[in-house]
Amino acid sequence: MEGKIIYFDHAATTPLKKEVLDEMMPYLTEQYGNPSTIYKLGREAKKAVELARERVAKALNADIQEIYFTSGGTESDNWALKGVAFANKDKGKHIITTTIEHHAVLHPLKYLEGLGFEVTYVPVEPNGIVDPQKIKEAIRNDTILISVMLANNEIGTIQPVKEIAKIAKEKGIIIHTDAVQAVGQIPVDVKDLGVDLLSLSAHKFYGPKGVGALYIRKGTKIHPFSHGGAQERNRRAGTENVAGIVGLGKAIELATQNLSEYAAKLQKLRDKLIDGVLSKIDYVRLNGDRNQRLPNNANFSFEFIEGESLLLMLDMKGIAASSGSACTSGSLDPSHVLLAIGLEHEVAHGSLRITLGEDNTEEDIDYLLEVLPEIVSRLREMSPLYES
Amino acid sequence: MEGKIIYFDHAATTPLKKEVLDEMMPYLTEQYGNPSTIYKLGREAKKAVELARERVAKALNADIQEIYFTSGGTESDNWALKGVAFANKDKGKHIITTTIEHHAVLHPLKYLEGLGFEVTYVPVEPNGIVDPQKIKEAIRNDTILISVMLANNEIGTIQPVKEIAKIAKEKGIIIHTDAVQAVGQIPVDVKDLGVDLLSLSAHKFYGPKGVGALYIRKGTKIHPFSHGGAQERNRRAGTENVAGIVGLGKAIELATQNLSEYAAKLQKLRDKLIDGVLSKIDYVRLNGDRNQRLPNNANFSFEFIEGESLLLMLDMKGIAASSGSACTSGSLDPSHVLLAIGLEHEVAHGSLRITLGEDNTEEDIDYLLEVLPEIVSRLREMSPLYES
Amino acid sequence: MYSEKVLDHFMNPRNVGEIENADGVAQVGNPKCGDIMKVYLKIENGIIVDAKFKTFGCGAAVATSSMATEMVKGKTIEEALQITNKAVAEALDGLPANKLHCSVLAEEAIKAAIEDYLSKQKSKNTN
Amino acid sequence: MYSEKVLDHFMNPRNVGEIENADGVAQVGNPKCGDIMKVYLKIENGIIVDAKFKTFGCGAAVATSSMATEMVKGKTIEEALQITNKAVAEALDGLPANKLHCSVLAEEAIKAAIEDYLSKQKSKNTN
Ligand SMILES: Cc1ncc(COP(=O)(O)O)c(C=O)c1O
Ligand SMILES: Cc1ncc(COP(=O)(O)O)c(C=O)c1O
Ligand code: FES
Ligand code: FES
Repeated sequence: MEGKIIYFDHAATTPLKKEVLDEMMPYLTEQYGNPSTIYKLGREAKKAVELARERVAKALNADIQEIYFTSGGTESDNWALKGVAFANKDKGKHIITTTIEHHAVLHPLKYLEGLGFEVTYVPVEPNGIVDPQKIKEAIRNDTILISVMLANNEIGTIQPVKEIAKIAKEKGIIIHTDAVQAVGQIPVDVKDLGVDLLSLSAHKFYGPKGVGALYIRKGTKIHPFSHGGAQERNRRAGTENVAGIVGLGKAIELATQNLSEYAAKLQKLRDKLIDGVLSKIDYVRLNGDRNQRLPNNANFSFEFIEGESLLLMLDMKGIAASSGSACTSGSLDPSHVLLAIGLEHEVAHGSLRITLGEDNTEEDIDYLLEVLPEIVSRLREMSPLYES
Repeated sequence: MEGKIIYFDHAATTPLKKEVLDEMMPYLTEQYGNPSTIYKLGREAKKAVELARERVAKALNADIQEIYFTSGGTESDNWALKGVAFANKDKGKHIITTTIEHHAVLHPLKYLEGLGFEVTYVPVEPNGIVDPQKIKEAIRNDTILISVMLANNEIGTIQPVKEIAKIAKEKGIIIHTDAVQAVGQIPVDVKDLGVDLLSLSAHKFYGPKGVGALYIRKGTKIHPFSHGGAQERNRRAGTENVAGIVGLGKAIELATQNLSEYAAKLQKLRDKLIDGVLSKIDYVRLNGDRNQRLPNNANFSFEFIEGESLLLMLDMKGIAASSGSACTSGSLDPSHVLLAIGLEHEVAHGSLRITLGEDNTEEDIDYLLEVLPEIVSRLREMSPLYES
Repeated sequence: MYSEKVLDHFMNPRNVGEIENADGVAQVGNPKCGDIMKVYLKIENGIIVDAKFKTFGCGAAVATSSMATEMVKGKTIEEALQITNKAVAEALDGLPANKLHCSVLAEEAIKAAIEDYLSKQKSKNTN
Repeated sequence: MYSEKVLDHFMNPRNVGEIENADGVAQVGNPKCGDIMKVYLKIENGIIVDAKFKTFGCGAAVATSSMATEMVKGKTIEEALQITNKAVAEALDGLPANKLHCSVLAEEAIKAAIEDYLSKQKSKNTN
């Protein structure tokens, strides 16, 4: 296994697919036109952007005019939340979300709280899934927005967004979902879900980093987030990241074409992994619902040990994995998601997230199942919390 | 000249340099790690981002910790303006700018006006340069921010930002400059300029589209624009566009290394072009100061004709140029910059912007000087405004 | 963004010029948008036998001027008045959404030139 | 982010374990941060003759525990009390900025274990 890396962190980011890069290359070389210009070079760039928009619309079952390109999932979330809050502040100042959202949702909401908005954070059940009834109970007369993620980035649980959207619609409340982890893993159909806004990010489904999209249902009241030039029909200014957008378009096309096959393959590997870990290691728990979770996600807590040490030891063995969310590692607080499903601080610190991708094989799982028990017991022997 | 394109629109965007793409390629292929992760693949990505930050800091004479990566010039401008306005609203609500700023500055300011801020738009002189004295006169007790671009994107005039920054500092007012058009064309030194905030965008100096940076002087009071993960030291959330950032870093290094040579070459071509056009065509004016302008910019107004027609005819001859700002073509209003320097509506509509780049040659200028007079007279013959 | 046909009529516009002693002349336009269209008609026995134009405006403005003058030639006044901007745009294989108003301008210019002719006729008759 | 030396002390930590009947023992830690360090000292004639640790924490916590226990061995109590977290971090060729607190923990653990020894001595003497 010398030199080879087994990459088990596909929820953090994915490698760019060769076919995706191939489609991007012309726009990184001779097709360098600015899509806002009217000569041929510019028109070609514009065409490429519009083809990508078509592909995203098709993948999500949306209309072409409902797709707006952004710089990633974070911008999409910020735009959705701040844009709706500011545009509807005369109607009310209350927003509902859950305790397990990504920081790209929670932190904009904290910021809005500082500006006078009020936010209810609905807790989730111990299996990491929110009860729609509890969302319903949180609704007030001045609720203007509900934001619930489609799939959680740490524990992979799939949220009942369709039911929540129905409740929102009955009350005339705008509903946003962060589908950054869902797209490319499970079917995502904006009409079926019934959401008004949906965020996605290309690098989570084998597309490039730094480009994403926001679906905005026609008629949704929302302010622009970045103001400036007339790009994106005056709703998202800035010279388009043409190569990135082309990559996003191709990546989402590929991801949705082979979705069921891909998901079935990963689910099989995931189940082998979960069964293996639970049977080979003691004092371990699986975080998040056993079934209603992404096909590529497994998240464990190993008692008495700390996550970063675990990751470093895995890294030495050529295994790339994550503890808590990739976007918050480097932070020293335990994952807010694991605390939200009821874990003690110490246990939350000992978590391991394995997220599979199309490059993973049975052998990779075997290798992990071989080295993980050793590493866990080594760390436990070092731990003052563990009495062997 | 069949098939060959002569690209004269470098202010709209520039081709990606081969050396820049070469540095980006690893991050579009095997080095796909998320910089927030702690295993080797992630650490390599992080290192690449930090090297780019070092290069940007060096190019601007800034400290490394003062450079923040964004999705482009528009985001940098939005962040600077909205971030400072919100963070300092207790101190005052008044902002000063000029009438010739890019839409990426004017439109965020319009938005802030809607939220209760007050903006003074200081007019420029007929040569397209603002008088610092007029900025000074616009200052009120509650002025919190002055934003003046370093170089104009349409007429290329270079603004006296250093003098204005001195005035701002005397009054304790935060000063931002949009240097999107200046970086890579003229020396840009944040310490010498004395600004607190400075925006730039990679695709204007042979880097990739969809990535930029904001310089924030240490101690400047500003809110984040995108909230979420802990990237960019908690000030700009979102998974980093690693390849784009690497490209930005390499591009700014190259652009500043050869700056004086590059500028001298372009200035010579530009002067040949200006002299040629003014001597060969009548009813024409050069917009913007003859000397205090970017080395690569020429902007003309041809009376009695309309810009889009002119561009289309040039396009048919294989020449890519622009009329007004690239970011507003597709819009039907005449350029606000040309109106601001006193042009009549009809004359403003007949403008042509030629912006040169390192790929242009003397022969390109000769060719333009050969076809342009024909095209202008053809369009004039078609025009009801022209009496031959 | 422009169709082949628009580009053809832009690069090789038909009927550019003026008609001396035209029977109907009109200039329409929108100074803010930067487009002005002037149409000249020669009318004999209620039939438009010649049409010319001069246009200051974008590619679409030139192309619709060219197409509209082509379309009215040989038509009766009544037929010419039926020509809508949509018909002109369709004859050009369509126009971009933000350029439809240019074809409206062409329709207006034709109508205004016919009205000019009719009002001149009327004043002739009443004199 | 971690130096070679940190990684070495993390992968091959020195002095892991417990000392039975240790002369000084202390556990310090910050449950919110998820790090706990327990240090055992064997002290003879005012000299630290052995030191062991158990640590629940990040890579830096393990490495600083390892380095700190190495550094105190053979030192007098007075000398050991002089060892700062900075010295431990420097001996490891530095730590990332957000990991400096882990070395503080190591300093605290050593000091607390020595204090435990001293207070035990005192109660022995007063008995
Ligand atoms: C659920 C979720 N939302 C939002 C984001 C932010 O996306 P990005 O990092 O592309 O801005 C992420 C990824 O980190 C995520 O997992
Ligand atoms: C002066 C100026 N500011 C801001 C921008 C916006 O930059 P970007 O399009 O990269 O967002 C541009 C370019 O269009 C510009 O010329
Ligand atoms: S004539 Fe104004 S845009 Fe066509
Ligand atoms: S032990 Fe808490 S981060 Fe090092």
